[in-house]
Amino acid sequence: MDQINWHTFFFLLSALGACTFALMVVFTSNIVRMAFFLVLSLTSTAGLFFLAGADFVGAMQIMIYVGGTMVLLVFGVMLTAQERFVSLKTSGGTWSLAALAGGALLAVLLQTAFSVDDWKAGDTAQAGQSQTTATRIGLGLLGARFDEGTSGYLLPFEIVSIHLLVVLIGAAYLARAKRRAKPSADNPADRSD
Amino acid sequence: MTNLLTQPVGVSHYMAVGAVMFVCGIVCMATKRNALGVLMGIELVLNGANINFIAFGSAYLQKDSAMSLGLDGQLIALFVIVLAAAEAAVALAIALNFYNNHHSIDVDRADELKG
Amino acid sequence: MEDLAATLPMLLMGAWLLPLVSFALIVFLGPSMGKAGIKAGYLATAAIGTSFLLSMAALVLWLNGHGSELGTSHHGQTTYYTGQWYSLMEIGNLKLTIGYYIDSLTIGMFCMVTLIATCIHFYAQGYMHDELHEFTDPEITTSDGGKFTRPGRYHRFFQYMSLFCFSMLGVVISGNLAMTFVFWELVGICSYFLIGFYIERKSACNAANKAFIVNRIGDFGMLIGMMAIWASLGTFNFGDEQDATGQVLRNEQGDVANPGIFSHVRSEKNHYALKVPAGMAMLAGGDGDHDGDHDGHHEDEEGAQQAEHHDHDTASSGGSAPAGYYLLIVAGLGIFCGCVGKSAQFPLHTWLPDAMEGPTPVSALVHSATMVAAGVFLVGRFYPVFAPEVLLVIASVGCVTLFMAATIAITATDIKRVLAYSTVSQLGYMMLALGVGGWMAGMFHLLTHAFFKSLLFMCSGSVIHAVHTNDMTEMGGLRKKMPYTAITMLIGCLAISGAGIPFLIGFSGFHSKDAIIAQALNFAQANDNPLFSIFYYVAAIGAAITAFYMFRLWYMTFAGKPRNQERYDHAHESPKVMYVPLIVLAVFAVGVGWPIPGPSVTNLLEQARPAGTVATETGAVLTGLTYPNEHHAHPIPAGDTHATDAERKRADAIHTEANLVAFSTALAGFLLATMFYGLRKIDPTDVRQQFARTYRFLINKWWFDELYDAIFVRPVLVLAKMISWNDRTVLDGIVDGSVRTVKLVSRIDNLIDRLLVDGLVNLIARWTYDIGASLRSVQSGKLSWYVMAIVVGTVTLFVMASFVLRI
Amino acid sequence: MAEFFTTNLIEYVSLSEAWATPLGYILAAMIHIALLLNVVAVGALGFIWLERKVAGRIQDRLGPTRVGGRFGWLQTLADGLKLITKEDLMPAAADPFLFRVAPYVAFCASFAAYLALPFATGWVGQHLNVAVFFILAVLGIEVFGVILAGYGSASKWSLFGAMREAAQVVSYEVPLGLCVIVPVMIAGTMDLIAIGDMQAGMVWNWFIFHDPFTFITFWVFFTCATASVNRAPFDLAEAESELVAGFHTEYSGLRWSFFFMAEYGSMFLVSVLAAILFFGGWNGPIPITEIIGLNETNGALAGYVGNLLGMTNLIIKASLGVTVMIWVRWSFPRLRIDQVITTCLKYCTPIAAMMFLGAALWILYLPGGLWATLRLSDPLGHTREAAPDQQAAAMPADGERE
Repeated sequence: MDQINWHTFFFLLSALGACTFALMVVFTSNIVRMAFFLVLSLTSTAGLFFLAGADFVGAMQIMIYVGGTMVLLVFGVMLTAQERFVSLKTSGGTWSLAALAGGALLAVLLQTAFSVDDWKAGDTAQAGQSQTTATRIGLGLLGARFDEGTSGYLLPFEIVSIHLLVVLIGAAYLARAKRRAKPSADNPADRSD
Repeated sequence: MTNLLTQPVGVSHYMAVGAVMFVCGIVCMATKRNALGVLMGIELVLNGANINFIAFGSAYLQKDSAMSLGLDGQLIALFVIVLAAAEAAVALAIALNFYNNHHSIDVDRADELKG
Repeated sequence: MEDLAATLPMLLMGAWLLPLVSFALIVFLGPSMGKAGIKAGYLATAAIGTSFLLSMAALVLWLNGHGSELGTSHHGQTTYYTGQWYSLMEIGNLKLTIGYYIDSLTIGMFCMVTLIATCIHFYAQGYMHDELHEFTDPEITTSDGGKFTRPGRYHRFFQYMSLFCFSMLGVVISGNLAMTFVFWELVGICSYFLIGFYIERKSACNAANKAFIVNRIGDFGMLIGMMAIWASLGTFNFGDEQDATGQVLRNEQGDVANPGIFSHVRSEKNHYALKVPAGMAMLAGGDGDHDGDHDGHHEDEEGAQQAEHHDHDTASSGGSAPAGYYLLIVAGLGIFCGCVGKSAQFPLHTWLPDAMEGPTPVSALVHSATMVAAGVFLVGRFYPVFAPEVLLVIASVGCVTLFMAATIAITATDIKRVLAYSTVSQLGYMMLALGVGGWMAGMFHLLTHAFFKSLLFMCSGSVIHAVHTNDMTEMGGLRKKMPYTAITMLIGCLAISGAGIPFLIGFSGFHSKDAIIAQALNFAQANDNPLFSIFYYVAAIGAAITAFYMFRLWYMTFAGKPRNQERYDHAHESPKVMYVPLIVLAVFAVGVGWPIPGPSVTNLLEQARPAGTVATETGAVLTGLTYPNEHHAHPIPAGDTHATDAERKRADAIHTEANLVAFSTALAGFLLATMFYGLRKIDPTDVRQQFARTYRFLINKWWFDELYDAIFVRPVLVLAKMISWNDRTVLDGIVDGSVRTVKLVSRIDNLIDRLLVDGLVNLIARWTYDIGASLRSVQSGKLSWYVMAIVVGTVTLFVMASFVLRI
Repeated sequence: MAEFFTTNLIEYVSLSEAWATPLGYILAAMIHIALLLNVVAVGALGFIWLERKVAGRIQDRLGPTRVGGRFGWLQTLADGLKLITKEDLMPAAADPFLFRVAPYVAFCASFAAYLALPFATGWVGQHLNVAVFFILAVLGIEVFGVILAGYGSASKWSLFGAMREAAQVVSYEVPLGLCVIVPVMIAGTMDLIAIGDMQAGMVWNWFIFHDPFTFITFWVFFTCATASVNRAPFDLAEAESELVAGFHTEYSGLRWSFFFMAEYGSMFLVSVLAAILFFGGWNGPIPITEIIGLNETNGALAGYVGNLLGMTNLIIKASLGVTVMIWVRWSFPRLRIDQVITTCLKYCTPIAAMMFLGAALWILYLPGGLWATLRLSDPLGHTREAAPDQQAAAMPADGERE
């Protein structure tokens, strides 16, 4: 019996987690459970990132996606979680059509994934000797790529910064409590803004 | 059939996982009626794409490590994550606004502009 | 030493930038700083006070590092530190940097400016308290006859004061001419703001404009000077480039690697004697390569002969002077032009008396101690570059200013105007001193004058604060009501008049004025030309007039009986925050000039003396012009081995004569004033009637304003009217005609548009509408359909790309 | 350690290598887990007792006195036994899956963060290059447990608590992250071991004394950390005066105690983090172990003893932090939710941002920090050879510690 490749073992573990929980996201109709499974799926994905040597991006994934975005999403879920919206049923026709289209896409993607021989196996024995990526990523974002001698991503970085600011303002503007001109008489709950 | 556990993994395996997540996201977007469910589908799609970026950026997932994207893969993944967060914030704001105006979170009810 | 090179710029930069920080804070947060911005005053005061402490620290460090060299006259290189903090831009050769040039003059000026400014800030907190609430301006009546009331502008006042201190310190510390110019202009704009502080008053508005515009005239000359220097020397830096430890950078030959302006003109190789720089000679058409061999004014005979020889060669380009010498003169005169404007010298002096429209602390800070001093300071800083001919011009201008302003001051009755003309006159003294070769004397007088003049201004402010008028004819007898103010003002008067015991000790003005008169005498003796004795006589007479009008002012204000009982009854001593600064300044006005051994002001300044300026020099164009060694106007210390016995004897004689003359003229002025106004033995009105013509001439300030009005203002107005007429009839006619044409064309165009273009557009629109109507059913509003459409589209594209197109 | 077990398993138990390797790894992992679990569980035991004693003293009571003889030091154990024996209740309307899983999520998140937390040079569950970042990230997951608990309980009190928690934690992650960046920026690495080692030496090498900005940053960090682990005065999620018990209203017994352990675990975690980031980690105010030679160069045993002392040092510092949190809890009234958010967005975030900027400029213009700069003008004659370790720190050596 061959030696078990531990990298592969952990990869399979994380991949299994990521895929299973992604599927559970699809097949759960309860929106809160969907969010929970999505968290697990994203955390497993972070594990995949760690295994691929991208520790900074993995930590980032956990911090921003799981700690930030998902909390935000769940927050939204709770704000809108009235009984009738928690589990919205979808018609069977939509399901079958979606399955058909998704299956076709999956087939195409998997065919592509395994079409190149060079991609089928890597040299994961090096996986243990990862080096710090955080410093190099930081430098890359600030415009210096010492590993390749090319210029980095300063402009995108700045654009993203501005973008985030705009998003922040925009989101605050969109979600602000609106003062309605005339509170509708038939729905007293409307006045609570 | 070779034992999967004893073989080193490669970009292909990552791409397969990415493909599954991507398709899950697509199906999620197509089948969920809850606006936030659609949003979760989008997150899945973005993550599926991110897995590919990371895989191609990894130094040891391909036979020829010179073919890897290097740090670019991680940097782009980083941008995707950040933009996804921004997108989520805006989408959430839109969803809440929608909920405020329609008293519903069902995206199929948002059809005032249909032809 | 190397520590000094690092710490001094740090300290002084702190002292320099703190007022800027205060300014910025007040600009953004001023109105919200406490009630009506009262904390702005605290902030500005704290900032300038800290600056003062930092300056003192710098002084202590300097004395610690260089104190051992004090008091020894040196003939070599001046000790200084220079460098740059920040490079604004580099275009080709042109480097604009924020740099520093620190010698003992810089540090002395820093201490003086920050100390006086601190006192004035304290003082202003009391003086400006009216601005803390709604302020009703007594001098303005609105169009409906009512009083004009506006919100207080306390914080704005301190905001400008802070900016002003920053600018002034910038001028002092600046390490290159370009930076000097920037801060020079900043000083100008600050004075514009401050003079026009009561912006609603027409007179203040006019005065501010006048100050600004008159200064621009001078600055235009300064720009010419800068251009001449940059075009020929290619550098703006004063000093030579240094390394981090304050050592001058040298190339392999041991020469200075990157010389500054001073080294260009007075190079080390040439024993610091004045020499036309190679760049200037080349620019003037001379042969730059041979310059070092032939040009220059060597003291030795051989050099002189060679120079003469060279003169014949280039007779066509440079007359009797070496090539480029005129360029040197142009540069010097240009820079001096700026100083004329800023220091209110003849003929640009008219703005300073009008500038008294600003609040009194402003007058004290801006128009006595610092801003006008900037001009003199720059002359002093730039001294190595001035050719003897330029110095003669400086001396003449200073001499005229000195005399003219002093005579006007005799007749003025506005207390602040007397002081203003006195300032102009004293600035004239400084220019005169610099112009006759008394670098030390001029700088010394600059420092001492700053103290007693700001003191005098603040005292006058205190008086004005008490009686609410500027007019001395309504004052009198105030010394009983305002003892502190009266005594401190008396000290100021004694100081400015140069009271003291001959050969021994006296108020600060005694020592500085004595030095000026001695050097003027020295200069007169060194030149055979009797014309040059005028400087000496005017200086001596000026001293008498100064004493006269100062004591006239004091007697009219404080002595005798009240002339206006109502104002007298309301008068009161100023609050503590106002008179304590007076006392502080009075102490300095008394003692700042004392020739104590060791770290006295003179010894400190002597350390900053530009290299080579003690040597005897002669002019190249006016060959009869000789500049004697300034040290030879004072008793030469026994240790100085360079001096001959004859020189020693002559120096002692000059010293004795100057001392006696200074003392006796001042005494004469004082006695005369006492006769007129103190004891009332002579009635001034009699004298006035007797010399009615002269009196009218003086009271109208030598008709200068009227002269400028006739020469410059009126022609401009007439020209403007003509241009206005041209605009309205000719240009407007053309414009109206073209409008009519355009209207016609556009009507035709309109027809084309509606028929042809609109028809086409409508057609396309109809097509688009039809297509849209047929496509509307696709937009179902179902998100899932859209998603699936995207997926199906992607898969189709992929299948097409890989199986059909086989990319 | 895994290699040690593997070789021993092959040698003494005569297992084949195919089995020995995984077993070795599993054994090593279990030992690590057991050690860390002890820190969390025993720590929580101690801190709950401490909390009760301190609270008692602050309120002029004695606190627990009886159980376990003097001082009631076994009180927590007795409580724990009681909690284990309690009935595990669940509301009928609750979402059973989420209700059950929520406590584990909270506890696992808190516990998982310990994975990357070093206790001395090399004493760490898993040495990560981005340890600081990892800890913050994993700690952020803890909020999920709270939110799921709040939602799954189907109780409006719980839901309110969960909503507050969500808003609060997401907001406070921003200033917390900014504060952490300041020492990370000074150290030039996110590796906690490297950060700790960089502060070795005398007390002024601690990052809190590096410059005025880090000094202020620490206080902001501590405030935000208090808020992000839900301690009073920021414990809006369980505000018992308004929300009964907030998100854990419906919990009882062992599940409830998991929340409790998670809270105390997180408290201790952020305190350790603060100690490492600002207070020199396992380095004492005076480098005694270094002076008497208790380090690896003098043999493994010396290194072990030195590390043990360092760990004790670190735990004492962190316990002080926890004590301060307890002290604060019993001294201050709870804030309103709007005040909590105001504190974060209007005060902590801008201050942290300014400190970040200030520290960055400080590093840029005063290389070597305050002390190195002061030493420049030191009258005793230290020259201006500013901190060579600073340059060494810019590029940390990786992967050679373990």
